[in-house]
Amino acid sequence: MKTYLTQVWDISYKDIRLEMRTRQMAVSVLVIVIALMIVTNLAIPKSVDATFTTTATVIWLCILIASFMVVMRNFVIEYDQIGFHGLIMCPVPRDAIYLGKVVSNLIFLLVIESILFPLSSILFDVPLLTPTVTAITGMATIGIVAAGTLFAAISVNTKAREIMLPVLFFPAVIPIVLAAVDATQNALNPSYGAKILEDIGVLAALSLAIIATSAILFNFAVDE
Amino acid sequence: MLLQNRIMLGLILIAMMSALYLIFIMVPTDVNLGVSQRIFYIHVPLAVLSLIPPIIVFITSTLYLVRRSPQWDALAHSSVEVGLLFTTLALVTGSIWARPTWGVWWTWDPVLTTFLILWLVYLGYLLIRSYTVEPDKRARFSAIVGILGSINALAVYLASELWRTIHPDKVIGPAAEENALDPAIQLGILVSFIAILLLFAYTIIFRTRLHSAVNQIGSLRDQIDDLVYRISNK
Amino acid sequence: MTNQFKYAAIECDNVSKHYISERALDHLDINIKTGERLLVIGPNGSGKSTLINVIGGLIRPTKGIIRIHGVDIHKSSPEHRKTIGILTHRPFLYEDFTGRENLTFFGKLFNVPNVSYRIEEIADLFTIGHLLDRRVSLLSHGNRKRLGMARTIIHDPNVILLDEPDSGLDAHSLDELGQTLGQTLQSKTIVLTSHNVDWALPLVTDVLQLSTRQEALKTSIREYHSLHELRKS
Amino acid sequence: MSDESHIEPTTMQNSEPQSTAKTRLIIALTVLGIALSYFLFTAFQSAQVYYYTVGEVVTNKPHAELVRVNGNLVADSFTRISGETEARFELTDGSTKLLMIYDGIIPDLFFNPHSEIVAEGQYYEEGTFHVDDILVKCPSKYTGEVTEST
Repeated sequence: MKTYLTQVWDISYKDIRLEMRTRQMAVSVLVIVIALMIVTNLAIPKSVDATFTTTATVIWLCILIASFMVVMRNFVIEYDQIGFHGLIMCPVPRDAIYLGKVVSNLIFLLVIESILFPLSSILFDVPLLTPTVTAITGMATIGIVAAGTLFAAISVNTKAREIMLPVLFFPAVIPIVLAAVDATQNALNPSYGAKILEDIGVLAALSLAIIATSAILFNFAVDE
Repeated sequence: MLLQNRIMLGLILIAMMSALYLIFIMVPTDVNLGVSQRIFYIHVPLAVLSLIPPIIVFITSTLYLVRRSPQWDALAHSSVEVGLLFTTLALVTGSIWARPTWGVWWTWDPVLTTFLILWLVYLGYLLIRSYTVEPDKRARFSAIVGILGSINALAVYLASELWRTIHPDKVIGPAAEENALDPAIQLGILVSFIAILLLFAYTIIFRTRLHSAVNQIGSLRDQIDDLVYRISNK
Repeated sequence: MTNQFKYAAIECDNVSKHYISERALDHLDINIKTGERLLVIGPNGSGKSTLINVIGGLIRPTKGIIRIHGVDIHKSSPEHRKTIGILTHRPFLYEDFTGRENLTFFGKLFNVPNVSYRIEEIADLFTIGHLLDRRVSLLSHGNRKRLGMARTIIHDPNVILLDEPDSGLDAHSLDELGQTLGQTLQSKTIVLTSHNVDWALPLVTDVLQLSTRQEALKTSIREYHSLHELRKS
Repeated sequence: MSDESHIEPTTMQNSEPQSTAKTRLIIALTVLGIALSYFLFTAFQSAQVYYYTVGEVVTNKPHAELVRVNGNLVADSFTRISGETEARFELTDGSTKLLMIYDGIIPDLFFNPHSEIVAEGQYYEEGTFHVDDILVKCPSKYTGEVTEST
């Protein structure tokens, strides 16, 4: 068990070190996300009534795009530099490779979110940095990343990786993104109260279900 | 095999004709919904049968990953193709019916939303097949997509069963009220359901045979290559 | 005794690998004993690289079974891979990492005790100590190959599979590599492909000749030489 | 130099490691089971509400959000000043009534006494509901029309 977790961490730590070396992904994702924020902020008419809805929608749209770029980038580097076979030759279970990738992707996204949320708090003038919103974001991000990592592993190995990933990834995460938008909106609404814990529970259950299924299926995705 | 095909096709033709007769001539016009309600006889069987391919895909894809035998892949593939056809038709007929009854072409009701997601998943499944060249890899990848996609279909079922929706309460099946349906309407829906069920089964069987035949041609070609090889080596 | 001596080091049992338009390996049966060093030769397209990849478990054969020390490579646990070191056309190195970082990463995954010491040791072996702290993307093809060799044997595997380890190396490095293979790795089981037969022949005990028609002929080095002379005369 | 004489015994019969792979599979399936049953449990309990009843809207007074409300048209409550498009009508769930204000096209089945109406819009403090969109829920009883039946 301990070796297993060490292997998972070794793989994630390697991804993080690689990204710190080049910072290509961080920069490109931030540029796109900020551009998206500017467009949506200016394009959506300001209405007091719908602030919470708009904010929640825009934030999750940004996270969805960002997670797409992150999972893709992380596997493209792996595939182009090491090849699909590079990690298979190591004495590491395949689901450890999967979980390692999930952890590094998750860390990348949490970093991006930690920039995105204060920024949107300012731009939308909505207090986003609350414990409930943080919990919701964490739970939903796990599920999105878990699905994205599996689909990226598949897409990167097909003829048209850049169109295959969105086609598989976006429909698969619609339920969890919708649940996340809903929960975020509810969390911003003070009158919603303690029912928010149930929303967080549903998100956590969805994420766990996705991560468990994907970990099993990943063994077949890289089975060359 | 040819005879079987003909019998099957004949049966479908008879069922379809009688369904059409019932729908347009026998069955009375609905008191509330008017003529537009007649699309119900097509829409409901299509929508109900759209829920079957995900079940087949889930089982056959899992079996494929465990056993690695190409028949399961062929069956999963044809179920998705037929599923895509039926989901598309269910969405189109539903939309046509929604306009006069609900007053809109489309609404973001959970059932409609999840059907749309299911439709997208089917497209993704067929796309990944066309973008993966190696037969073994193609089968594995699409099995993975198929399994995750059918879990999405479970959400379709949950949505229609558990969440309050704009779709009417069930009129047939265990939860139906007594006498919810006029007898003529009951006959109409029954015949039309049988006709569409036969069509459904036939298309799945037909497509599976086709895919298996393609696989067989591949392995036959391999064997011929083998023979040519041996002969030319001598 | 352990499996290592009870079973052949590598056993290919009726192995075929067909790609869509071509067949790379066809009904191949070979046995490689522990300590045997096998040179695989043949023209392009005779399936040399495929053989290395299939034995290393990176490609699943269309038919047949590969056993390493008696265990089916596709049914064994990941632990079993610790006995195998493989170098393919791609060196399996991260371009943005230095050599040392690459070796440390793979050393950790292979659970090598005292990785940093092992890296120094292996850098000496391939005289790449001065390159260890440079990014891989800045290294020449030959130096990448040497680093790839170091990565291949960092976990001290018993079965070493090398696909053209000599390509892109200059005469001096060739000599060094030859020495390493011939002396340091003497007790290991090695399968090696090469176009440079003159360089490789003195290093091996057996030769496997593959043809474009996927015929395979395995001979000991002595038999190979006598066959060769026969053909010359 | 590499310690070439050291040969690790390779006791890699797959019994032990295979079982850990099986353990991980069991763990994953258990997690999946627990997560799904929790999900089902909450779905049964409440889950998403596609629309509220008239009573729920009047008591909860949902402020500043787009909601859907479901009810039957109160007979003869529909009024429209001639020459204007704005219509007013009342919906009821049997006990409570709610005044709706709507500017738009009325679907065919709107006035059918069997129809349930779903209105999407916003509730305002003064007790009116400003409708953006009207949906008519199809009746769940299908019966032949006596006059037209053959």
